[in-house]
Order: sequence, then structure tokens, then C-alpha cells
Amino acid sequence: MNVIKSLTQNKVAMVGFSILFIFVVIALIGPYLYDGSPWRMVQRPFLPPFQNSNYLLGTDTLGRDVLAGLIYGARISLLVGFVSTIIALLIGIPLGAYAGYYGGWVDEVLMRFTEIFQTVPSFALAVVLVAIFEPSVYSITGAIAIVSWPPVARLVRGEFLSLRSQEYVLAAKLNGQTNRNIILREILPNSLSPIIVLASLMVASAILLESSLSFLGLGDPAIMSWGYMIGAAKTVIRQAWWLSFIPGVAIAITVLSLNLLGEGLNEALNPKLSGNREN
Amino acid sequence: MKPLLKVENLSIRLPAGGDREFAIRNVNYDLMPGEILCVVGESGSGKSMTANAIMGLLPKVITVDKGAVIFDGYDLASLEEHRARTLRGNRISMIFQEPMTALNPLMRVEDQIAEVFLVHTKMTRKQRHDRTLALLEDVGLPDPHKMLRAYPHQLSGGQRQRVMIAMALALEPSILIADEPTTALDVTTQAQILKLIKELQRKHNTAVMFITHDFGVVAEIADRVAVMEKGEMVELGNRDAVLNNPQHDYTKKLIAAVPPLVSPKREIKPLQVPPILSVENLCKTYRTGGSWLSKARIVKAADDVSFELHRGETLGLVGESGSGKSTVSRCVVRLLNSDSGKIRLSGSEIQSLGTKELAPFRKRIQMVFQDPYASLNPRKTIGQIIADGPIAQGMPRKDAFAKAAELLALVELPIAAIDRYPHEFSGGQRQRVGIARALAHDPEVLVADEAISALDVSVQAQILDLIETLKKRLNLAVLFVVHDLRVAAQVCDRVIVMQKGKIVEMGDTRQVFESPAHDYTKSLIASIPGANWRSDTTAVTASGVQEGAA
Amino acid sequence: QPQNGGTINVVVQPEPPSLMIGMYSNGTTQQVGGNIFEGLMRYDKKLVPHPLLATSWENSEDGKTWTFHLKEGVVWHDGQPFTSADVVFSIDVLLRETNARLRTSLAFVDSITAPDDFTVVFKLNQPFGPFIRLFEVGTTPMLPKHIYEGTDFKMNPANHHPIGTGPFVFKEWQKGSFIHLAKNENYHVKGLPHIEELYWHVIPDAASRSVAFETGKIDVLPGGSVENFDVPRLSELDNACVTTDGWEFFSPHAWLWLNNQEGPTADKRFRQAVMYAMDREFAKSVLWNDYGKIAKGPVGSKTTFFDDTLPEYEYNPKKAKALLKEMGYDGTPVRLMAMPYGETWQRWTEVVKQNLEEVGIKTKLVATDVAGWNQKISDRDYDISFTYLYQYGDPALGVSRTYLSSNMAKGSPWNNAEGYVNKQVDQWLNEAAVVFPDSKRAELYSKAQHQLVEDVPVAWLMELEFPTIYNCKVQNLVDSAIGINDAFGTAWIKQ
Amino acid sequence: MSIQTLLYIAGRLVKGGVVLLVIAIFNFFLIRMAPGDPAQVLAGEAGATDEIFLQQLREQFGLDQPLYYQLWIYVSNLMQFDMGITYRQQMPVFDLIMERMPATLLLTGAAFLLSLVLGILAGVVAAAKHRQWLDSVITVAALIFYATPLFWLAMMAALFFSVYLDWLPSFGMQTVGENFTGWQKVKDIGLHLILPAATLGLFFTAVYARMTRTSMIETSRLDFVKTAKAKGMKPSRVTTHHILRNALLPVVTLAGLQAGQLIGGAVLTETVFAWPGIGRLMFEALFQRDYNLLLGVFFISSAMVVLFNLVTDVIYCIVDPRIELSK
Ligand SMILES: Nc1ncnc2c1ncn2[C@@H]1O[C@H](COP(=O)(O)OP(=O)(O)OP(=O)(O)O)[C@@H](O)[C@H]1O
Ligand SMILES: Nc1ncnc2c1ncn2[C@@H]1O[C@H](COP(=O)(O)OP(=O)(O)OP(=O)(O)O)[C@@H](O)[C@H]1O
Ligand SMILES: [Mg+2]
Ligand SMILES: [Mg+2]
Repeated sequence: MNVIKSLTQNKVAMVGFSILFIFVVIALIGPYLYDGSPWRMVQRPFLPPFQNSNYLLGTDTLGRDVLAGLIYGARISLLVGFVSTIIALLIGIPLGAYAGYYGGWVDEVLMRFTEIFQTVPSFALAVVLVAIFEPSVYSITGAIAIVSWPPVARLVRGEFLSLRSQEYVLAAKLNGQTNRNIILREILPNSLSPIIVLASLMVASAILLESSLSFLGLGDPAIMSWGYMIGAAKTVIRQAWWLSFIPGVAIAITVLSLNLLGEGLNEALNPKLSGNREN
Repeated sequence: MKPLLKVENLSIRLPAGGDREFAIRNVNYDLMPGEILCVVGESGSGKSMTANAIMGLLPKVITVDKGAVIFDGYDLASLEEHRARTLRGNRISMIFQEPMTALNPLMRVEDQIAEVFLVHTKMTRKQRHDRTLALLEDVGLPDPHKMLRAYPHQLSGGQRQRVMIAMALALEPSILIADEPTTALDVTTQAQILKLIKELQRKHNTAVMFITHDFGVVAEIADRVAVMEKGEMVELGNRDAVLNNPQHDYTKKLIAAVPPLVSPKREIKPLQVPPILSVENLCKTYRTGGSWLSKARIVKAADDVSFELHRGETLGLVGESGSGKSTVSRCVVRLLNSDSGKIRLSGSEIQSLGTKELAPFRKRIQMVFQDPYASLNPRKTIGQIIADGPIAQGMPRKDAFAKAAELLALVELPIAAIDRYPHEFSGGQRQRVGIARALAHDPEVLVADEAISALDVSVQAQILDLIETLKKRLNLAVLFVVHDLRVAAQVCDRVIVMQKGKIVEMGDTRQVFESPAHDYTKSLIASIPGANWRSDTTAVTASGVQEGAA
Repeated sequence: QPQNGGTINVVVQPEPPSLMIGMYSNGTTQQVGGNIFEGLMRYDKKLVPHPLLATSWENSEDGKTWTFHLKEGVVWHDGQPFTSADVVFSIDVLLRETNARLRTSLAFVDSITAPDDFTVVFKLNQPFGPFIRLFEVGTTPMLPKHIYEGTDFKMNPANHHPIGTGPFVFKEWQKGSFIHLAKNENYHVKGLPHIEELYWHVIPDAASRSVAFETGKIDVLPGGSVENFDVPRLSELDNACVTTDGWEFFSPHAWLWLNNQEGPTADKRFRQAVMYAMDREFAKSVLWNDYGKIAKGPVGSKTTFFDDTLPEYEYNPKKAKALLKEMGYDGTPVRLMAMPYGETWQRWTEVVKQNLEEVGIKTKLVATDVAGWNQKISDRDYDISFTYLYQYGDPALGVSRTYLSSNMAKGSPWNNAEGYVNKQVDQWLNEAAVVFPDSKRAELYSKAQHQLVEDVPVAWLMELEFPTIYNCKVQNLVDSAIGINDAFGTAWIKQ
Repeated sequence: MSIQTLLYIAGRLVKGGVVLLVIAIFNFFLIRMAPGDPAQVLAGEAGATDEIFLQQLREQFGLDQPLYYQLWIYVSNLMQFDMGITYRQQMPVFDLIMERMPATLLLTGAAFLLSLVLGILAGVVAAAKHRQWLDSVITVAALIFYATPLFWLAMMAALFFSVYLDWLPSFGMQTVGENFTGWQKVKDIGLHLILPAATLGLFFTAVYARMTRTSMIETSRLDFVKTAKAKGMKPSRVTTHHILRNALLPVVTLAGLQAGQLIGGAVLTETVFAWPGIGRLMFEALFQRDYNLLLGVFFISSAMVVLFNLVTDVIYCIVDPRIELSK
């Protein structure tokens, strides 16, 4: 289709996509190719990178393989990023859709509800949620989802608000379509593009958020993640800067590629930005 | 006389992936001092591009390929930017189509106009102020002192266009380029603006290049006419010659598509009783912006509206923008809930039925929408769009798609269209799909709200023909909402004239047009541009003109 | 030849809740408050008491009456004289109400009286061996009666502006930034203190604390205030001095709590297997940079009652596996709860997890914060967890509490939180606290230690040492058994 | 200001107050779901305690009352603008927060201004040089800052500027013990401010730069820009007088939203740089289960958000005459 074509022509977006694709592949199959737990203490601690060909990226404070950590960490960072975004979408889209479609008091109630979540400083709320429900992948993913859905709801509401008076929606009403059908089949597909763009950026910020939580000591202790690696390495940053540097770069690259992809999607899906045409 | 401006062999290349290779190609014409040259042609024919080239305002990606635009000894097409800048707004100025968006929303009117003096002259602040005030008076704006302080959003469309004109004429330029300056305005406003431009043009002996697609406007103001088609200038001549004796086929086709301002004689059929649709004392009031702190804006969009509609008849609903035409038509099809009044569809009251009870009536009254782009869901195939209605009413999928295929044939679209998406069709074709969708329910009443306003004249004519044919064939009752009185005169059996939510006049079309009773109707008819042109010829239909496949 | 003058900048981590040492016994309250307040005695690094507010003391023949003679001419920071009334009030009224640790010991005290302004007499109901170890400033600080008597102690405004007799007076506390103390010009020990100003800085991030020391903004990093990983690097800096002294009184002892009541850990063989599975040498060298010592049993090796004939649990995964097989461990996962007190503990948890998994014990890490950890430990809602506890110079004060079955009630993380019950051990420990003289006590403690090592109620890990890192210009920094807690009264700066 | 505007602002404040109250109640229950209580934390740090001591503490804090009663007390106190006493420091929550507030406001304010000025500047330059190398450089730099974890950047910055170069102090808000006054004090605080404000600000600089750039490009395609050009104005004047003002509208909205969030969101920066602000106060209160303090910080920072949103709307209404303050 048009979008895919214009996306594939966008070099920057393709770079982002390729990097992301590689990371996803690593996350999916890496652990099978790379046997052994990332927690195993395999060498002397603080082995610098590129010194031992078996442990290419060196070892950490306890002599664990950094590369193994990176590979396993890709899995969790991406998982948390994607799952929390999906949850946020699952909360935000219906909420925004109902508010925008029905308007009136439904809108008022739902938007007040959203406003509450937007008023509480979101990073602080995430910290509190994770601390209260005790750090685990579930609580972290949940907390990230809870603080990131309001923008989705607002966006979807806005889209629905403007699309609901579009003539094709009116036509569907005249056809005697049910509201459910109109929401799901007429309006939603047409509001997807900004949602997709937002979602790609949300995955990026979810990954950042996860790492920030880990940095503050609120990561899941049982699971190797990039954020954990930085958090664990922060105390030894002076003697082994690479331990925080390497996963930091991994995060930055992932987030960057997601942003590039998101930007590409935005241009592809939103002709106002890319084209010079009036229509 | 020496021409003020000479356009010689001008060609402008479009970037790769554009509609065609050249936006305009080998265009030649002169502009004489003090004349009004009208440039006409359908959308995309390159009218704006010509104007932009003269102004030096072409988008960066678009380049002048060859040719020259000679003004005052300079070639505008190749002039350095800083030199061109001194001419722009000073010797040559321009007015744009959209008065709503052409002014900076964050700047007061005074500042926007005074900016011209600031850039090109050394006037003091006081002088600028005085000149601006004088200009506003010149263009006939009421209460100019207040206007100075106003922001664009506080003005009506016509007022904004006057501000634009004031701005353009501030330094008494030799050339004024007007790119469809009245298209977005109501007829009465349009008439005033046209009059104003003409007056000012006479007063200052300005040469005007007036871009329009409305032949009525051409007839009203042009000295000479240039016709453009797909980037080429196909005809150039005196107004009367071009209008009454067109040479080029394209010009002929265009002119033929313009409905004459004469209602054809119709056999006045006795109206069937009872009417299929009757509306009694319909009222609808909008309240916006109100909260417990601020006063709401209250608009009576439909105020005690009553009329009847019969099978086989086309009832026109005319009136200026905001008069309540759409409101009435939406209430009738129950897209809007009316505040009070009765709506009867073949005797049954439908104004207060709930979603469930309404379902059986839905299919009996259908609507064709204005915007052929916005009225089709871009994510659905044409087949789905047409079949959705019957499916929602309980028809099996297969049958519904079979029906969709039939309907496509009925509206003269290829059967292959069924699997394609809306964006693959032209505006006219889309409007056909919209009609097919409405007909999928076998309705008895068809409401068409400005169903042709967004289309080019030639395409308009085709759609009008189609509706007329279908009406006869299916014995439909059509409520036809339109603001173009020429169109109304052509297609309607009876017309209703609305003003500020009220019906001010209702009657047989011919009678209303020939001897309007209400003052408002009179002023409407008087405002129709080029009223004298083709007021006596009979209707020429443009049937047989096929649209190119998309 | 100590020199007078100068300012010392110290890190305080975490920021104390209060400096009122009589109501809060938090580590950092003691660190700062110990320079404002004083106890009756100071203890040297061998835990021998030295006079401070008390000039001399004697014990009766039967060991049940202690008489203290106080120093004359001591004044509170507000100028009021310090007398025996303050001592009686502090111990009998205020501390008895607010200090849980002292309250347990005061159960042995029948009465406290002040025959004159500078004499205090304690009458005990039976001889109590550790009595003479009770008088350092953290356990029994002297508090001003004239300010606290008859008030709601916790709400007394003086808590925000503490008044003691110590070498430094309180100046200012900018919450979240620093605490400022200044020299007490009227200090009762002539010529002391040498230092003019004392700043305690709140720097919440461990790495920033290191940087602060490196850049010379901080002169003293008290033990435990930087991560262990940083210790070798910091101690190698020019001008950096390190000492492990000053923890003799506390001798922190680290172990794994093992739930003796439920789950696989209720089985003695499982607990022994845990002991064998632990690679404690690795932890010591990698996590603690070889500071500290592998713990043999419940009693610290620096304490008088330590028995060095105890059998040793060496690192032996095979034995661990055999024991697990013998008991028929079915692979039920055990919950391993990290201790939320910094990176080292986090890492240690990971090492222990790895150790346990290597012998086939399935572990599930549980994360929690300080409050959650306290609650879970005190509710015995865990299988294995960490802790380290102070020994307070005598097993009766710091060791027995962990193993006495009478001390098993849920609700506190500092008692017998593992749920260990052995009547025999109970009897030995209880008796050892009150028999006279010390040789008898040693015998009883020895028996108890052997039985405990056999039963493994908890898995002892290490006797910890927290090195204090300081700028070498600071002289005579640590000269008592409580180290930094009362260090600055005698320290000085070499200009 | 007209009566209407004042009424509107009053109305907004009332509505905001309701939202804040709901938030307070929500947070009240949320925090109670955390395991443990403040007594246990205090006892935990003390290293030894018994049940009596815990009970004493709970009584002192009022935690032995039924939960609904505690809520009632809390809310009714809150309505009188009393946020209670901190368990740990035993001082009024409000006083403690206000003690920390200047630090936070200084840090976030500096970061905010920095990011706004720098971001808009960069965005305008990038838009002006659309599709030229400078645009690419700015865009890429913005993207990188946008994608880099803030705390990581902060750590690296502290490492580089304080340790290796020794140019700037790496922690705290002022050189304690120097008792600077006047200019010296300003300079001292300024030096301490540079690193944290810069790291906190960089992310937002990136955000504003990207947004300004997009908005500038979009706005420059609007009709009125063409009108302005047709007047024969210099491109620079078109940019400053016509495009920029319009393009900044969305930036203003975003900035307003973020200004509010910044207050509560500086936890990371404050932690790395030991900045004595309320972000850290919140973090500590959380782990110390200092319910009143935590609720207080949340309340104040949410109130800031409400306030900033209102201020943004007022500003927006001043810069955009089309918007009327109503509804
Ligand atoms: N920025 C642009 N980039 C690419 N193609 C363009 C651009 N602007 C216009 N075109 C193309 O140039 C051709 C001429 O456009 P122009 O705007 O001159 O038409 P027009 O006659 O003014 O039409 P309308 O009546 O709709 O205003 C069209 O094919 C149009 O698609
Ligand atoms: N949803 C709405 N909310 C508030 N006012 C409205 C709404 N829809 C229409 N109006 C107002 O009601 C009046 C009648 O509007 P309506 O759309 O019926 O006019 P119209 O005759 O169809 O105009 P046009 O020719 O511009 O389509 C106008 O003043 C309009 O501003
Ligand atoms: Mg045009
Ligand atoms: Mg309408």
C-alpha cells in the first residue's frame, strides 16, 4: 500500500526499522543461540571488553558475561516496552473512543477521570506504583501502562470527536449501523495512523521508563534487563565505565530507532507533513 | 497601448511524482493597463500556478522551466529574490481564495495592513495608521476604527476579503492578481466584492488578473478571458467572443456545462396527496460555548419550518451560508434531533423514534453528501461501502454485493470498481458511489445536501443529469439543498428560500425566479453574477461527456 | 602535638530522622548525635570502659550493686549543670520508655537512685554480666532532665535543637543538605575538641558520594557509606586513609534468615545444605574486597565468648547435594528475598541465588523495599533472606535475641525471626546472661554455639567490616569501639 | 482582567481543587497498599526494637485508628490546608516541602527556561535550514538527546565535568560551610546548578526543538504566510512576525503541560546530583512510608500541574486572540 511504499522510501525510517528488527530478532532467538544464564559467574569480575574472545563485551561486577546480559536484556526491555504500550492502548483507546464518540456527560466523566491521571506527575506515580506493588516485570509493565495511557485516550478522543461528524460516519448512521459497528469499523480504522505513530513513540518512552525505574533500584531482581545492568553498574562507573556505557548505548539505539520509525510512520501516514500538496 | 505585463512562453515544471510533467506549458499572454483579464479553467488546470509565477511565490520544489514574465523591463521569472521583493505588495499585489486562512490569526487587522507600508515606505507610525484607516473606509468596511483593532476571527468572510483587498491596494499597485477571491463567499457577498474590485480598479486604473472557475463571474467583470486546460492556455479573447462564441472544444464544453439562469418550462404535475414527506413547524436551536460562567451562543438554525415533498418531485432548498439548509435536511433524515415539530414519512411520525424503531424508516429516506472525499470511508472498498447498508438491514452478504454491482452499473461506473478504494477515483466518480450507496436501500426520498458544490462545473452537470435520470426512473422524491441559484433554477420543480432559519419564500421555481415576492429572494437573485448572460438561451446538457478514468 | 582548628566534612547516609539520640537509635542518628551527646563511659577498641561523664565506678561483691561517680563541673550546651538527677531521669524515665534495647537490659535493674548530686547507684535483681557494656552514648545517652521532664518526649521542641554535654553543639540542619555542628567552647574536657566546625552532608547517591570524596569536598566516608566496589579505588587515592577500626562494639554479623517453621528450610538437612552450598570466599573477595571474615557461628570472633573450636561448613556443593537428596528435596522453589540496603546486598543475593541453584535448589527472587522487608521478615513471610545484626559487645545483648524461643513473637525483624525453637539452647543462653563470673558464662556460651552450629537456625555468612575512608590529614579519627559515632571530639587536622 | 476572566479562573481553581481532592483520596488508599508502615521503617533503621516501641510509634502517628477514620482526619485537615506532620522529621509537612521547594523550582525553572530557549532556537534554525545540513545536525542531535536515558547522561556528565575536568561541582546545591553571601552565593549556586539543569534540560530541549521545527514547517505552509510573502516582506521578517508566533502555539501548550510535570519529575536528576528538592523528598518519603509527607508532595506537585495548566491556558489565551477563556 501507499504507506508501506512511502515508508520504504524513507531511508531514515528504514534504518530505524532495520535496527529495531535486528534487536527484535536478537530478543526472540538470541537466548536460544546463546546458551547459559546471564547470571552465571563465568570469568573474573570487571573484565574489559574485547579482551577475551569468549566474553566479547567483558564481564560485570560479579564476573557475569555482559554480552549475555545484553541479549537477555533486549528481550525484557522490548517486552516491557511493547506489552506496556499494548496495555496502555487497551485502556486508552476504548476510553478515548467512548468519550469522543458519545460526547456529553460520558465525555465529561471519562475526561475528568483521565485528567486525574494526567495531573499526578507521571514518573513519580510510576515510581510509587512499582514500589507499592513490589518490583516485578508485572508491576513495572503495569505501572508504565498506567502512566502512559492518558495521552492515548486524549488523542483517540480528539480523533473520534472530529471523525464522528465526518460524512461517511453519518452515512453509516443512515445505514442503520450500530454504534459499536460505527466505532469499530468506521472510525477506528481511520484514526489508527496517529495511534500507531504515538504507539511507536510510547514503546520508546516505556523502554526509557523501565530503565529509569531500574536505575532507581525498582527493577525486577530476577530478570536481566538493560536498565538493571546500568543500575547495577552505576556504583562502579568509575572503575568500569563500560558496564553502564554498553547497555546505555543499547537503550539509546533502541529508543532512537523506534523514534526514527515513528517519525517515518508519521510522515507516511500524515501527508500534511511530507507532501507539498494542498490535499 | 503597451502591455503592462508580458508572459512569454512560460513553462513550469512539476516535481517528479506530480500530476503531470508541466504545471503550465508554453503560456503566452499580455496584461494591459486598466483591464480585467479573467483566467478560467477547471481545478488543477494551472491557474494558480500562473499567478504564483508572476508573484515569484512558487514553492521551492517547483521551477520555471523556460519562458519569461516581463514587467517594467524586468523578467520576473528570473529576478533575484531581493529585487522581486520590492515589487511584491508594492507594484504587484495579490488576493487569495480563502479569506478564512489568508490572514494571520494572531495579528490585528491594522498591523497586517500597516505592514505593507512598513516594508515598502518610510512612513511614520501615525501616517501608517491614518493610511490604514483610510483604506478600510475605501473598501467599505463598517466602523473602520473598530476594525483596526479587530482580529481576523472577529470578521466575517466578506469583511476579511475586504481587508485583503485593502492590503493589496494599499500602495496602488499596477497589477492586482486575484486568485478566486470570491469562491468561498456567499452570492450576495460575492456581488459586493466584485463590485468593489471593479470600482477600485477603475479608480486607480489597475490591471487585474482575475482567476475564477465561475463563468458567471467572468461574464460579470471580465474585459478579456483566458481559458486554461491541463496547463495550456487554449483560448484567449474578448469576453463576449469567448462566452458567446467559444472556439476551442474545451471552452465549449465548459460553457455548455454552466446552467443558464432560466428555469425550464416544466409540466406542472398535480401533486400527489398525501405527500411522501411532510415537515411541520420544525425547530432546531444550537447552544454552544455556554457554561455556568459564560453566556451561550444561541443560533436558531431551523425556526418553524414547514414543507411537503412529493414523489417524483425535486424540491430545492436555497439560501446563503448559515441559513439552516443543512440543519433542516439533517433533521429530516434524523441525523439530528429536532427540538420540536413533526416529521412524517408517508404518514408515520418519525421525529422522536428511537434507534430501533427508526431502523425500518432509515432505508426509505437516504442522503447524498456534499464532500465526495469525506463521505466515503477511505479504508473500505467501494463494494463494502455500498453493501454495508443492506447488510446492516439484514440482507445476506452475497446478495448485498450483487446489488452493489447492479447499482454501480446504474450510476455508470465500471463493475471493476467494486474492489477498489475511494482514493482511486475522481471526485465525480466518488459522488456516483455516494449516490449508489444512498440508492442501495431503494429509498423513496433522497436528500442531497450540496451534493454537487464540491465538483467542477462539467462534472456537476453530469451528476445533475444522473440524479435527474434516477429520479424519473425510480420515481424518487428529492430534497435538493444547493446554494448555486443557477443550479436550482435548472433542476428544481419547486424551491424553498431560507434565511436565518426561516422559510421566507416557497413556490414553483419558475415563478420564484421570475417574480420573487420576498426582498431577500430578490436580493439573492440580483446578486447572481453574470445574470444577463445566457438568461434567454435554453439549457444545454453536457451529457455524453465522459470522464477520464482515474 | 594536636593542632586546633579546621573544618571536617563528613558524609551522612541516609539522612537521619532526628538527632535526638535518646529516641532514635538509627545508625546515622548515633553518628551525628554521638558528638552532641555523651554516655557515662567511652570504650576503647578492646571494649575496656574509660571515664567520661562518670569518673569512676564500682561493683559490689555480689555483683548486684553498681555505684557511679560523676564528673563535676559539666554543663549542658544551654549552660545548665549536669547532675545525677539527669542520669536517673535519662535512664529510669526517658530511655526506659523510648529505648527498646536498653529496656530489655533494664529488666535486671531494680532501682536507680542518686544519693547526692554526683553519685548514682544501680540495684540489680541478679548479677548481669553485660551491665558494664551498657553505657556508651548510643545505648545510654545522657539527656537533659530540665528540658524533658514532664513533657511529651517525642514532641519536645528540643528534639529539633538537641542539647547535650558533648564536644559539639548543634548549629543548623538544612534538611536534605547538611547538618552543621560547631565546637563546644565550654566542653568539660580541657583542650578538646580540636575541630572548629563539623559538617555532615546528605548525598543520596552512592556514586556522588565517591565523587565528593575524590574531589576533596568530603573528608570522611564513614563505613558503609560508599559501595564496596568503590572502596579499593578510593583507598588508593593520594591522601586517602582507610581503617576498619571503630566497629568493635557493634561487630556486625551477616547471615541468611532461614524460615525454620515452614517450607523446605524447616528441615535441618536443607539448612545445612544451604551452608555447604554457599561460596562465602567468593562473596568475601568479590563483594567485600576481602574486608571482613567468614563467620563460623553465631558469635563474632572478636567477642570474648567466641569458641574457636566450632566445626566449619566449608564450600562443598557435593555435600549439599547429598544432604538434599537425603532429605528428599522435591525441587519446591524457595523465595529468596534481597535486602534493600544497597548494591552489595543486591549482588550478594544474586550470588547466593546462583550458589543455591548450582546445588539444585530452585530459587525465586523477591524484591522489596525497607518497609516491605521489615514486614515480611517480622511476619516470617519468606524462605530465605539476608540480614546483618550488631553484637553490642556481649552475646547477651546482641546474640541471644536471635535464638531464644521466647523471643519468637512475630512483629519485629530483630528477634528470633527465623522461628528457631530449642529448649536446651534457651536454657544455656538465659543462664549465661546472669551467671557470675565470666568463665562460667564462657562455658555455657560454648555449649550453645556448638548446638546452634549443628542446627543451623540461620546461615551465617560473614563478620562484616566496614572500612572508614578518610582524608589522611584527619588525625586520630577513630579511637573508640564505636568509631565515627563519637570520633570528632578527639580528632584533629594536620594543617 | 474582566470579571468573566476572573470568574473563569475561579471556576477552574475550584474544579482543580476537586481533582486534587480525588487524587489525594486515591493516593491515600494507594499508599496504604504498600507493605509495612512508617513505624517498621523507623524501627528497621534503628537496628533493634520491640513490639512496644512499634506500638508507641503507631499511636503517635495515629496509625492505630481505623483506616476510614484516618482518611477522614486527613481529608478534613487537608481542606483546612493542613497536610499533617511528617513521621520522620516531626515537622509540618507543608513546612518541609516549602523548605525544599525553592531548590526544585530553581532546578526545574532553570532547566525549563534553558530547554525552552535553546529548543525553540534550535527548532527555528532547523526549520529555516529545512533539508540542509544544519537541519540534519540539529535533528540528529535532538533525536539522540531524546533517546538517551536522562540518568545515564547525568552520570556521564558528572564523571566528565566534575571528576576528569574538575570544572563543576558534582553534587549539592551550594558549597556548604562557606557561608557565601550576595554575588558569591549566586555564583556558587549557579555553578552547582549547571550540570543538573543542563542534563534535565537537554531532554526537553530536544523535545521543544523537534516540536518547534515541525510546527514551523507546518505553519510556513499556511495561507497567511503566502499573504505575508506577497506583501514583499523579507523572509526573516516573515519568520519572526508571522510563522514563529503561530508555530509557537503548540509549543506553549506542551511547555505548560511539562512545566507542571517537571516539578514532580526531577527525581532522577535530584538523585544523581544530590539536589535537595522535593523529587528526592518524595522518593525518600516513599521508602520511609512517611504517608503524610508522600501525600503532601503528591498533593503539592499535582497542585502545581493544575496551576501550570491554568497559567498555560491564560497565556495561550493572551497569545491567541481566537481563544476565549470559557468552558
Ligand atoms: N506544491 C505542489 N507540488 C506538486 N504539484 C503541485 C503543487 N501545487 C500545484 N501542483 C499541481 O500543479 C497543477 C496546477 O495547479 P494549480 O494550483 O495551478 O491549479 P488551479 O488551476 O489553480 O486549480 P484550483 O482551481 O483547484 O485552484 C495541478 O496539477 C496541481 O496538482
Ligand atoms: N453543531 C452546531 N453547533 C452549533 N451551531 C451550529 C451547528 N451546526 C450549525 N450551526 C449553526 O447553525 C446555523 C445554520 O447552519 P447550517 O449548517 O444548517 O447552515 P447551511 O444553510 O447549511 O449553511 P451552508 O450553506 O454554509 O452549509 C449556522 O449559523 C451555524 O453556525
Ligand atoms: Mg488555484
Ligand atoms: Mg450546509
